[in-house]
Amino acid sequence: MSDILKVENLEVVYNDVVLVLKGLSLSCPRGEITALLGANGAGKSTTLKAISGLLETEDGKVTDGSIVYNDEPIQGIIPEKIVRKGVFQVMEGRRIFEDLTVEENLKCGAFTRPRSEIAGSMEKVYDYFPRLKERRKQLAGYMSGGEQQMCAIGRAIMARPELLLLDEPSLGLAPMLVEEIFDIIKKFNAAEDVTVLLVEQNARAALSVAKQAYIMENGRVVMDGTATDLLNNPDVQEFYLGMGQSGDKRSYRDVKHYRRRKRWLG
Amino acid sequence: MEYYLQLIVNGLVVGSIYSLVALGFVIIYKATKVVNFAQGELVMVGAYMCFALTVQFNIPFVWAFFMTLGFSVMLGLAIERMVLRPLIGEEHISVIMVTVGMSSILKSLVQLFWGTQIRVYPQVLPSEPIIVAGLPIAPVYIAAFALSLVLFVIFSAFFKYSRTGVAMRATAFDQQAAQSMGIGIKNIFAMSWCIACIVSAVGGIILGNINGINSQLGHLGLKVFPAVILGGLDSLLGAALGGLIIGVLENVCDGAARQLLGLGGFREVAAFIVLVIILMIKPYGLFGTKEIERV
Amino acid sequence: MAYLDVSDVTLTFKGIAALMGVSFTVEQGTIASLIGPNGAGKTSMLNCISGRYIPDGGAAGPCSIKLDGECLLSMPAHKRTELGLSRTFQNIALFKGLSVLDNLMVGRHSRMNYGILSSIMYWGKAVRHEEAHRRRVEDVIDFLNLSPYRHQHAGRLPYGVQKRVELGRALAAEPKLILLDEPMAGMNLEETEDMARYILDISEEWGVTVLLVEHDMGVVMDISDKVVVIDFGQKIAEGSPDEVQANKDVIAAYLGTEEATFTGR
Amino acid sequence: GGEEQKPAENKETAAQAPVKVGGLIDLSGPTSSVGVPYSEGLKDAVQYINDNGGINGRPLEFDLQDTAYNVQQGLSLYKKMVNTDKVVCIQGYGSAVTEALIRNLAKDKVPNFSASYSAHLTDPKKAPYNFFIAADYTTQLRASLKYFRDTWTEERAPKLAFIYPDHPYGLAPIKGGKEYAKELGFELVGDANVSLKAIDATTELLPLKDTAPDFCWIGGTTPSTSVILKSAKNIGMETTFFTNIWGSDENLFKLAGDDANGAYSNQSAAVYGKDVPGMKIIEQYTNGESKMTHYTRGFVSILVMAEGMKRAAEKGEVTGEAIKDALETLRDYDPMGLSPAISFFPDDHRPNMAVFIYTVKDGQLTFVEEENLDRRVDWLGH
Amino acid sequence: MQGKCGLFFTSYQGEAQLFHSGFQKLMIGGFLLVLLAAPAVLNIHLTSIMNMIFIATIAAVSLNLLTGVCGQISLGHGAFIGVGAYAAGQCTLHGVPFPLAILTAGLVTAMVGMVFGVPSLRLKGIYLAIATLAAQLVLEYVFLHGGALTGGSNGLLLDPPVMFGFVFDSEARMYYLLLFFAAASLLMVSNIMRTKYGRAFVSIRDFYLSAEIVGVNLFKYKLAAFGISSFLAGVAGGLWGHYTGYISAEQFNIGLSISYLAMIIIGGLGSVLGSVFGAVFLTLLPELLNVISNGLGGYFPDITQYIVALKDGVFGLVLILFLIYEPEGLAHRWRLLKAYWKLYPFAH
Ligand SMILES: Nc1ncnc2c1ncn2[C@@H]1O[C@H](COP(=O)(O)OP(=O)(O)OP(=O)(O)O)[C@@H](O)[C@H]1O
Ligand SMILES: Nc1ncnc2c1ncn2[C@@H]1O[C@H](COP(=O)(O)OP(=O)(O)OP(=O)(O)O)[C@@H](O)[C@H]1O
Ligand SMILES: [Mg+2]
Ligand SMILES: [Mg+2]
Repeated sequence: MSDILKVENLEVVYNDVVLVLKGLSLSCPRGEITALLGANGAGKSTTLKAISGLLETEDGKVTDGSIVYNDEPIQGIIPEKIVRKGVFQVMEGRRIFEDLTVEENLKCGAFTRPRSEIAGSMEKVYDYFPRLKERRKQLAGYMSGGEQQMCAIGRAIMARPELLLLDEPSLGLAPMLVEEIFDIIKKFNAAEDVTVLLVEQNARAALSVAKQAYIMENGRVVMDGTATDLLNNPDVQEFYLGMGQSGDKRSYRDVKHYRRRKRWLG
Repeated sequence: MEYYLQLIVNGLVVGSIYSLVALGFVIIYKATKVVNFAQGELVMVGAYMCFALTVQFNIPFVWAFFMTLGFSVMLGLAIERMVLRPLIGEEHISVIMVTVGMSSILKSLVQLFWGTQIRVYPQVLPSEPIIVAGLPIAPVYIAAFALSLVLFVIFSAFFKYSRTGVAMRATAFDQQAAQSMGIGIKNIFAMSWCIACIVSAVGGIILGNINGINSQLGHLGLKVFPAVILGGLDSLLGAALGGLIIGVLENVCDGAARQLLGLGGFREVAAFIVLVIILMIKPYGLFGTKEIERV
Repeated sequence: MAYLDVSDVTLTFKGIAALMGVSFTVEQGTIASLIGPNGAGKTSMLNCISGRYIPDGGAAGPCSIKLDGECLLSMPAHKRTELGLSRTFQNIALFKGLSVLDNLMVGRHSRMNYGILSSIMYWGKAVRHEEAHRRRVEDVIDFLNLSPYRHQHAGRLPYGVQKRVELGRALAAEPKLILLDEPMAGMNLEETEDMARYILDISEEWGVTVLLVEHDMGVVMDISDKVVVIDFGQKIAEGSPDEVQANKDVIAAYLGTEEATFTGR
Repeated sequence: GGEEQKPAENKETAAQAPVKVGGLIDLSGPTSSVGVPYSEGLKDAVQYINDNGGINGRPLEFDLQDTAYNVQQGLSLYKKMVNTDKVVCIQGYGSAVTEALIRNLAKDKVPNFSASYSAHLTDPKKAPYNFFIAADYTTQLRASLKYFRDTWTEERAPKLAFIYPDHPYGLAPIKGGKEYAKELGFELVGDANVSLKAIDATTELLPLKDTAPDFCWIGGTTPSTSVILKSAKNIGMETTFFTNIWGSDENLFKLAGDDANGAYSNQSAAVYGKDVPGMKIIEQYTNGESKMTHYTRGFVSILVMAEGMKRAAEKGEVTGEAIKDALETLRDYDPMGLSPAISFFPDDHRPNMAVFIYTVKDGQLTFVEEENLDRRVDWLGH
Repeated sequence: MQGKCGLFFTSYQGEAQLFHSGFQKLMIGGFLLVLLAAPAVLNIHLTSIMNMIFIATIAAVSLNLLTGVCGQISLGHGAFIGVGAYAAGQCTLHGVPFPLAILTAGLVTAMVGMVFGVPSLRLKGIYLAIATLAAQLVLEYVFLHGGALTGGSNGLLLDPPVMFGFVFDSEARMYYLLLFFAAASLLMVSNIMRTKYGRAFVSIRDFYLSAEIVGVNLFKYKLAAFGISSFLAGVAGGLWGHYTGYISAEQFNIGLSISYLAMIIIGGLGSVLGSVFGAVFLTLLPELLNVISNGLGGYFPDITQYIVALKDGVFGLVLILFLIYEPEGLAHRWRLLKAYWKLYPFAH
């Protein structure tokens, strides 16, 4: 089974000074969901931006390594070209166009698609998110966080990507919605056989949908394997799933004043 | 009372010019969130270009007209590429000042090529006035009026229904997000500046037919602010109506001030005073969209 | 009598109702959580309490929001701070142009009272106050382990730290009641644990009353003494974490499954 | 005039130290469209003086600078010229800068020939070192009023209206003009303000039209005049318009076309091609390329200054003070017919009380007559 | 407040001081001495340029407080300067002693500024900018139609300032007067910026919503910003009027407001030092251009008119280049330089 995306020892520098990715490698098997976990500032978003080409607008540069998509290198290509190749990123923090209506937001999602498709795709989005249909004519800016997240993912659906890059889709969502969204991601992945690279803080939710996962710490992959392996890995359990030694969830009340920080041996 | 009626009609007449220029202004703002202090100068450059082609190279007007449009496209591209692209995503005041800088550059270029003396246009429109409400009106103004109406309709539709138009608005709001949608923001910006330059050039040509042109034509840019702000920066309807309203306001306030208070030269300030009052009641103008502030 | 007393608050945005007759109380020194689906109106509620929004009816009629018996609605937002109310925001709202230190100093704004003249001269009262308040701020900095960032511009800090600075700014105002809007959002487990620890300390050591809005059920259920659940602008449950977790409506509207408490992390 | 000197003399005298003159002209900004031709007149005249023996052998050195309609710029340039470059005389231009300089001039004892012809500059008590070579605005207005009164045939009193921009320059002559108009028995029927930037004046003219004035003064610039004429035509306002020297020039026909016909225009200098000795020289220096009257006035301004300098040189040192005193001895000095004869008195800097009255006929300024008023003391400075 | 490397504070007060290291104090002291000695060596023209710089500095720093620090864009600052000029002028014309006249000018302008600042409570960004533009035009109108109060179209002629019998009637004497006022206003603004007012202003600029929640009274502080800024503008105007000796409406037009904005942009928004840099730079620029154009004019006499045409353009060009390549202004460049020297020779 082939990998649709292959990232090999990627190095990314911001403003020519901050080295953020230090030789990161990962690959996404076609048609699967791959999760990318890691602490704040580890470089998850940066990785996605490097793939989708959005780094340039942030004065970031790929200084080394390669990004191969469908067997062709795509680093250094401008974002809109990459989108046309079928790679679509849902950015961290929704980034919806607040003074456009929901419908117009979705239209933008389909910018690279033929006009004929739009109506159809939009119906599909409304099937996934009935909530959006009610609010289609409302300014997106006035919707609550959850509704906005739906809109953001809706835009991705409109774009009919081959490879979907999701950056923290569960950010600020209610538990039920988290599940709902992840279900939809799963459905979407299955129905359209879209490959998904999923960045998450919510390790449990991510691992529950992902086939395999990578864990990164400041700019490097420090661990990878199938979701099930990771779920059973004691380190992961302690530092990403918050379980005590006994294996059950540890209470936040009991977290001690002094703080421990596990250093991974990468 | 007939006096005031005439004031109003005449106000509409002059206002139609403001509307025309204002539209160009709003198009830029809607598509790039740039507050363009160089609008007047764009108009001026367009006017001079057409002047040069028709008078100095005596090319037939129709050709000259289209060549001017072509030139405007190039100008738009140049401005976007050289001046505004580097400032993508800077704060309000920086962008304002960059257009201010642009305006003085354009001004000086015009002075460089055409000097400061007054230049006169070939009359392309008939000069026989048409009577409206007992007030004779030069065809130029009718043309301006019609033109701004057409532009208004076209661009309202464009921004609302066409995918490019929507994309423009999206880009104006969040460039990076727009990029992630596969929208080529550079093209978008270039395109919107071209459009704006074309609209301005047309405005300039019409202006040139009113009282010739000189290196001070750019002042009109200042007069247009009340119009766009009154209407609401991002509203085409606002620009169109705002222009007319300001035109009327100027006239009526000026007339009233002279009749009732015996004040002269009130025209210049009248519009602005009324504007501020209206803004205090509607901070985003009559039709401007309120910026969304959620915490 | 309850410390924070919210009774029958209604808020509508041109027709759309964000809150419909919501009432609840928070006892002094406790941690209360306000939870509910996205768009339920949690942030709107905080906005009403902190004075960003004015509930329908405003100060007229029976006072719908009381703090320690005083009616909040009759006073503007900045006055409420003097009364001992402060908050953090769902999306970070720091003063990017100011250093962490100055952000916290602004936090103390409502506690400083010296005039423009002495400020212009930087002389007399101004100097004394500045120094005194600086000491208080340093306490907060130590408490939140912000010392390494003291002089850095807030805008350039990592996400997690910014959240902490915002908490610090709220604390600097010496609040009696602090409103926290999703302080854990977007944080990894470790930072979440730290944040939880801070909140507990604030409540236990500083004796500050806390009203917490959070989607991380793990945290909410562990640290709060009381949970209020709203959905579509209406209160659907109120009680101890265990009661709420068991409440059918809450599960249907918000938690989804019992497991949900666990999806927090 | 020393214009008959033979080239032979220049050679030996060229070596001598030049007489420095500073030029503070608006070469850019709102007033530059006339400032530029005016400055050309200055430059050519300087050239002419130097070609003809300069100031008794010493060449004029003319340092032309752009004041850009900006008082600060003007002041700063002035200080440099006077203190660093040690100019002995200034050729000024706009009203703002001229007004701002009055005191410095008196302090530094440097004469200034301005092109701002405000009456109060002619009172040595107020502005001892200010000179100019055209009748002041008020006098110009009075002169044409006199002319119209004299040529008025009907029984009833002629009706008069004033149109002017709400601007120092526009307001300057109005008060004095109105007084004299009453004195002459005009009936004043109304005022209107038309901005210099106006693109249409219908609104302002409508009320005037109802008062049906026989004569209408337009104080403004050529573009605003043209706007007024067009709007007047547009609303069918029948009256005789007349303007001052800035209010109409050769551009008027270009701008207003036929609508300009019948309007009167005050000029203080000969229009290009007029058959006077000075014009021959100008034609030679501009090799036949037609110039506006502003050019001619610039030319005259230099001639008069040079005359003063020559007289000063004959007495001795050419200092600003000496030039002033010398100028105040001028009596009916004729700048080769380019403008009415000029005299200055220690207590009266009015160059003359005369204007050339021109009328616009099918695309030309045609000379009507030279109107002369008597030098009334009560008019000095008003 | 950048992180100080190699600099330690034993007291919070020490840290709050304007100039930290003894070296810094030394530099400042030396610089002041140079300034005091300057008129002895400078010729009158250069001295007059310095004087213009001092006035521009006061104006720029005051605008910077309002626009750079508090984030309220003002296109009416030129007119506020004018108000000060006329107010001070009227005072001295009516025999009020000069220092008092300047003070009055400041207060009057502060009043006017606050009145025109009221819209800022509802208007933001460009909408406010246009409201201040309205202020500019309205005030210009008043200047022109103020009758006796403003001398209408003729403007006002003023005598050189007199203080305690001492007449400031030469460039050099003016120099010291203006130097004093400039230094004083810089100190004043620096003080504001390190106390609660300054912080409140910045908080309004950066995030007025949370500023309000933190306890900043937007109404009070926005008006305060307008008031203080206008006060200084009034002082600058008063000095200007008495320095040039002539006040007229055109002097205080929109162009002036624009050039002050340009100063603070080029110098650095929100930076006291930046205001100085901006004032110096933009006052020298035209002088520089004059020098150049004269130089060239010497070689090709006919190009003067082209150079004149280009001057405006050069201003625009400089402005744009700064915005593109030095968006944080000269002050920022200066900071980098200082940081470099601090670490020298270990800088990399
Ligand atoms: N535009 C930028 N310029 C400079 N540094 C940046 C920029 N964007 C990110 N960084 C830095 O790069 C590092 C990684 O950032 P990134 O956003 O990829 O982390 P992340 O894993 O996505 O964290 P989070 O979970 O908070 O989203 C962080 O230390 C951040 O400070
Ligand atoms: N300023 C506003 N104008 C119009 N509608 C608003 C405004 N603020 C909030 N709303 C609406 O009120 C409802 C509640 O919004 P609110 O932000 O309080 O939800 P929330 O409970 O905080 O959701 P989340 O958990 O996603 O933050 C939403 O439907 C939102 O669209
Ligand atoms: Mg991220
Ligand atoms: Mg919320």
